[in-house]
Amino acid sequence: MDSLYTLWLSTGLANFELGQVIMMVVGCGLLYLAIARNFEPLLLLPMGFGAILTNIPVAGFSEAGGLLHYIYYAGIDTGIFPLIIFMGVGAMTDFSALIGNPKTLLLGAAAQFGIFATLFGAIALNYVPGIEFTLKDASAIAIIGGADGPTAIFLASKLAPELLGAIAVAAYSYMALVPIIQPPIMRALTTDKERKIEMAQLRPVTKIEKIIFPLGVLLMTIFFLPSATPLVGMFCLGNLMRESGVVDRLSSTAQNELINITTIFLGLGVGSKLSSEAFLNVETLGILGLGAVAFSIGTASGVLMAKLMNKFSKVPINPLIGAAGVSAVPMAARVANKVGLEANPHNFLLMHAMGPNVAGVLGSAVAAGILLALVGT
Amino acid sequence: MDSLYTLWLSTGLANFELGQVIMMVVGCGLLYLAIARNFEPLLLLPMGFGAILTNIPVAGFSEAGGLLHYIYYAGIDTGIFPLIIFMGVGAMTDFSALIGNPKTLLLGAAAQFGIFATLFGAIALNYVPGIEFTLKDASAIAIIGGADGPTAIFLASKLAPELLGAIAVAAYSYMALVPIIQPPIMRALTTDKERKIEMAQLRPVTKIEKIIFPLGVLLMTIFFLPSATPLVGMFCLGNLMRESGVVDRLSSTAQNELINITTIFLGLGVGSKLSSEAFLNVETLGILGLGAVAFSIGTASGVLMAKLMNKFSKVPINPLIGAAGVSAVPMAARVANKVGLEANPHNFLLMHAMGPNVAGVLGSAVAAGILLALVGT
Amino acid sequence: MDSLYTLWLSTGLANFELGQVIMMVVGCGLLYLAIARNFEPLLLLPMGFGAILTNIPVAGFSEAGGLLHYIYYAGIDTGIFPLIIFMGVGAMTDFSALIGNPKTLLLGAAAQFGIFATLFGAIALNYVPGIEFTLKDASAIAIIGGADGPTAIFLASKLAPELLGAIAVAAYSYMALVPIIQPPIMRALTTDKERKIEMAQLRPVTKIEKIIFPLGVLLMTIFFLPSATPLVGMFCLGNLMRESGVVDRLSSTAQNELINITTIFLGLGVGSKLSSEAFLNVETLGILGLGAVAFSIGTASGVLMAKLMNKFSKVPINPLIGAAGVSAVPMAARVANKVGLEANPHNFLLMHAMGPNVAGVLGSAVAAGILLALVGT
Amino acid sequence: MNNMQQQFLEAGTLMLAGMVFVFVFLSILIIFINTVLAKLAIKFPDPVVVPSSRTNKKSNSQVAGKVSPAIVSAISGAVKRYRAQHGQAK
Amino acid sequence: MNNMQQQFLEAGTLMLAGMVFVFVFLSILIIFINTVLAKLAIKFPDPVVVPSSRTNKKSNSQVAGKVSPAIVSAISGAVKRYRAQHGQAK
Amino acid sequence: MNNMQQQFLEAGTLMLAGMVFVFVFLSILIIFINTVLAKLAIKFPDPVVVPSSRTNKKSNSQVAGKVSPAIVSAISGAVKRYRAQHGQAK
Ligand code: NA
Ligand code: NA
Ligand code: NA
Repeated sequence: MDSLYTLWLSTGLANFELGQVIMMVVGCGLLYLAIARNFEPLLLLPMGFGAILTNIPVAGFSEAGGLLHYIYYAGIDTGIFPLIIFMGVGAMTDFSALIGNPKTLLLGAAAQFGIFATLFGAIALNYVPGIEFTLKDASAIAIIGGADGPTAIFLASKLAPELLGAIAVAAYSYMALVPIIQPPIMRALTTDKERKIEMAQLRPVTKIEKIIFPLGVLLMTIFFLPSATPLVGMFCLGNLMRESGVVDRLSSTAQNELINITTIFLGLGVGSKLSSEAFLNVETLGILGLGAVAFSIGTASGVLMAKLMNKFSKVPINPLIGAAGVSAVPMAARVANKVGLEANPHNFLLMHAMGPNVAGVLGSAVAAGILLALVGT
Repeated sequence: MDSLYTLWLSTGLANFELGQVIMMVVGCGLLYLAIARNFEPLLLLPMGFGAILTNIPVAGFSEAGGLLHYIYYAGIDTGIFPLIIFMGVGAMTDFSALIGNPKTLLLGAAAQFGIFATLFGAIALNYVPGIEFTLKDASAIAIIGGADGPTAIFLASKLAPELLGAIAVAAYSYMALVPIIQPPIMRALTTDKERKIEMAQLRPVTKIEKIIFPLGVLLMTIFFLPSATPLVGMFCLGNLMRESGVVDRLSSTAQNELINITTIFLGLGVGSKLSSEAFLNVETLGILGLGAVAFSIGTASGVLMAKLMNKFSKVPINPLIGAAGVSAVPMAARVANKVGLEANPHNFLLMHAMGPNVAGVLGSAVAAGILLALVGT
Repeated sequence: MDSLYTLWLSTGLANFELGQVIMMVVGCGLLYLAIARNFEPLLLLPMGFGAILTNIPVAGFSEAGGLLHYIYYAGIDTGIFPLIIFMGVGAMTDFSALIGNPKTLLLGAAAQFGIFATLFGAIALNYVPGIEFTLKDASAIAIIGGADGPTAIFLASKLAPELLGAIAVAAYSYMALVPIIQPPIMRALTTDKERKIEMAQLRPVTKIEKIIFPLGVLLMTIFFLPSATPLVGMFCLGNLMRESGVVDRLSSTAQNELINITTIFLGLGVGSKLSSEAFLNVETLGILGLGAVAFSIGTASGVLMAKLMNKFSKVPINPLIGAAGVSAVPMAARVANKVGLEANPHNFLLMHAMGPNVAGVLGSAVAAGILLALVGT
Repeated sequence: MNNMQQQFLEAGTLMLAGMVFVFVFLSILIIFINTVLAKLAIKFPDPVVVPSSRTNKKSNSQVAGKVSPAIVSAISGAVKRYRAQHGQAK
Repeated sequence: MNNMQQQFLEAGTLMLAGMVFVFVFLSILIIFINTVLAKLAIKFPDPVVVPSSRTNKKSNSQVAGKVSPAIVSAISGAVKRYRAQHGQAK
Repeated sequence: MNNMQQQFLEAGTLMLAGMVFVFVFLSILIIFINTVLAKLAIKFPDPVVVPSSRTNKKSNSQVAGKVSPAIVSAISGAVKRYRAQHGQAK
């Protein structure tokens, strides 16, 4: 009998708190988005699962000695996991479209306005009773506007670890929603004639350019923004492994097994921050709300920048590719292509949109570095 | 001369102790079983090698700063390696046969009697002078009856780390011996007519069932047995990655590179516990003896349960598949198939035996959770 | 304005020191050697990149909390990374040529004279003002003569961590230069007639020999030189996984994904030791100078040993294969083959040179063990 | 009551509690499968894939006669990977 | 000046400094591409690969008719790896 | 005896001890190969594989004419893996 009573005391049923139940439902919601709706499943599936595990009473997954505790402190608190992911993403990225049409970097720059506008918005949310974001918190939230998962996780783990869960959920959810959020904004800000603009074929890019490019980016980051070098450096390492052509086995491992292993644990670790104390509050609602705004502003900024450039440039730019500047590689580029095809069935913008798309990744990493340098101390 | 003397003092020959020599022979024995007899080579080869390395005098593999010391404390003491293996096994497991014929879960339940009978036996061994098993020790030993390597290593690392080496050796050796231990018991407990029973074809299982199943198992474990959630949770995560179909690259990595890397280090780390102090004593003999009994009882329980179910069920069950309830996936299912074919050359039981076989994995994990909950505090 | 000033203070430009700039140029030089000249790119590319990252001002890659700091202390200071690499190299190594012609072990032994002569040379460098090598330093430097990267990194991390960067740079650079350093020495020490010697076909080697060989090597190392067992042990584990044929999936992972992942981080970690304080001094020049001498002496010793053996052996040995005794697998064997073909276009020495080549790996590991045993305490 | 007796009592209680728990747990799982999963299976059946004999034939003939571009690219990918894996690594 | 006002001021400064910096940074990158990389591209053009129609044809016929040894070995490698990956692992 | 002299003495001893040890060690290994391994090779020869020209021919014709199911599955596996590897990952 004693034994049965001990067993009962050790059951989940006897120990559940309401917050834990709600957070498990949230975790199941993330699994649903990942599996049924195909929302960024590579991260949301392990993240949703981690959210369930971390909220199991008695089991202690995120307490000292628990699996998620080890994962979080070894891989996320140190920043190692997002950096490894970034190296893998670098090894997957082809900068040809960007080097072939460097002006698209300006589109990637403009789209970062989504980040800084969100920062403003986060501070404004302090008017709401119960929300009290410091400048660090606001900066970590703002990076959602960068539409880049690893960058958001890296910055949040440095500036506002207690908001990491909500920020990661918002970042990945809105990245998955890009095909829904962007098109209306793109259509609203462009005329049918603009959307029909056909772009000149990209010039061919030589091997030497692709090898020197990541080194040049790294060098500039070292000169002007050392605080961004962890992100940019690992990204450039991955890209250099890819383009150098002499370490194909390392490049392949970085793009496949290493990034896969890290993604599983990154997802679980981020999920472990989805505890009820950290997530079930009005601040999370604020973050989720700001995320939608951030993406919209970033999209609009990119499109408007492209329209502005068209006033000065001899070579016409289809303003739709400006929307790809928010990063969210390669989804945003595909969206630009799709909206372009609606207007002009012979107009394939995909390759042209890849330029601002990868420029957006660099732009977000630079923005993250600025925030780290200015508010991270 | 001085230098030569220093060199001599640093040789193994000048520092060997008898126990170390014997343990190296044990390590070589494990290598022999792995290589020449194909006994669970994936674990026994690195484990045997680890046993040799840990017993090298002077080298200090398992002392602070030594390679095996790092491996053991980072991966096994924390429980991380067995959990990663369990995730990979989950990603390899197809529950179709179980979902298609859920009654076979009862066979997997019955076979766990091997565990609890062994627990009783381990306590009884305290009558032997020189053996003094606590209830924790006995529980860790009993899990051998679960015929599941990672579960045994996980539980032993929590309840009785000093017995880990002997328990792992026993568990994997007997798992490899399943084709020798089981058939006589299966034949003794069944009539020729029973062995000839043909089973109805399994109903087709839909994708949604296979996706919801691991979540349902996890949910039940959370409700009733949170202490089993590390094992069951990682297993279900692997299975969900497999069945969801949206993260194939993660599932593939979990089933291949990640489980391979972890297996190498798990084997080495477990081998590092095969020191003479921990292994060369009468307790080890007791553990090895109990292991054989545990497997036999588990096998018998499964077969008898199937016979009992036949008395009540309209759809006939071939009692041979009850033996597969001990887990030891997929060996035990193959044994059931083979013994079945001897009696009836047209009777292919393999798919039917996979049901109790994977049920046995769940059953052992549940049993491990119960032991952790009741004696692990 | 305040904000802009903070931003300026955080730039690299405002914080650069001359030493850092020079070390970044050194890092770029390593990248150039790796990418443009194909000098051991698998290690020199990440190493050069690591050298750049570690010298970025403000970023703190190698300070507590920095990425390279974690990598170095987790993987190199502990010795884990070189040992994993050595396991992978073992899984890639085929000892057939050595077992088929065991006399070639003497060539691998002779070539280790390069190590011990360098040790003498390193002590002699103490006459140079500003250089003060202890016996530990000298031993760590000497191992460059072994022409084996992981062995050099392992020994340097134990005996002289502050010299690790320079030693690794020297070791890998000269290994890449083997096709340039060796041929003149080989030609100078042999007559045209000697270079034309054709060697008898190797006897076939059975599977059992290849399985027992690594175990025999390990056993001898245990008996006579336990301090070498980390290196030799992991090498033999890899080789046993390869030859046993029962754990192909582990062997494949050790040869591919695991060694690739480790190589990336090993390179970065070694590169992190290329700080200006540790590298920009006269000692580094001494190390680089000694490295060239070490390789030359090792090459000459191997060739001369082969000539000596020819005086006593009935079966003729082409002295060119003696040069392959320095290890640098498989480059040195290819060089022997190439120089041999120049003298006799029908003389394919590649397989024969693989014997001393892999013997050189064992010889260097043994020499490393001796140095550890005698000066490592 | 001496020590051994008490240990046996504890072991016996564990055995009883454990076996009951295992059976109850897995029995609930049976119910779960028979109710929840069965209903889900009916509600969300797998999409029926018509095994068009046409495409089957085509894919057979592809293999027998000429090879489709996808397979060619897979083969060339395999060749590439093979080479990458067998490059030098030390 | 109250606290909120100061926070807005800080956020505004951050926005201004940040956007200026991002634009300046990426603009310098444009200049870098248009000068350094463009020059490099001219100085070190990619080696021109003559797409010999002969070898192309050959490789086509290889696939269609008989398969080259490299492809055979790649296939057998794939088979091997496939088996290795599907062996038992627990 | 001054310090440098002593260091040279130590280095010389190390050189001597080291080279002797390396030679002794690898010489014992030669003996090991010539005795233990040689005996093992005689006692446990590799199983002789009869290179049946029949199966060889068959496998050749398989590749040239039609492809065996194993190869088809390997190819389809390669295609699958190829796709999996090139899916989105960020
Ligand atoms: Na972005
Ligand atoms: Na079991
Ligand atoms: Na060597």
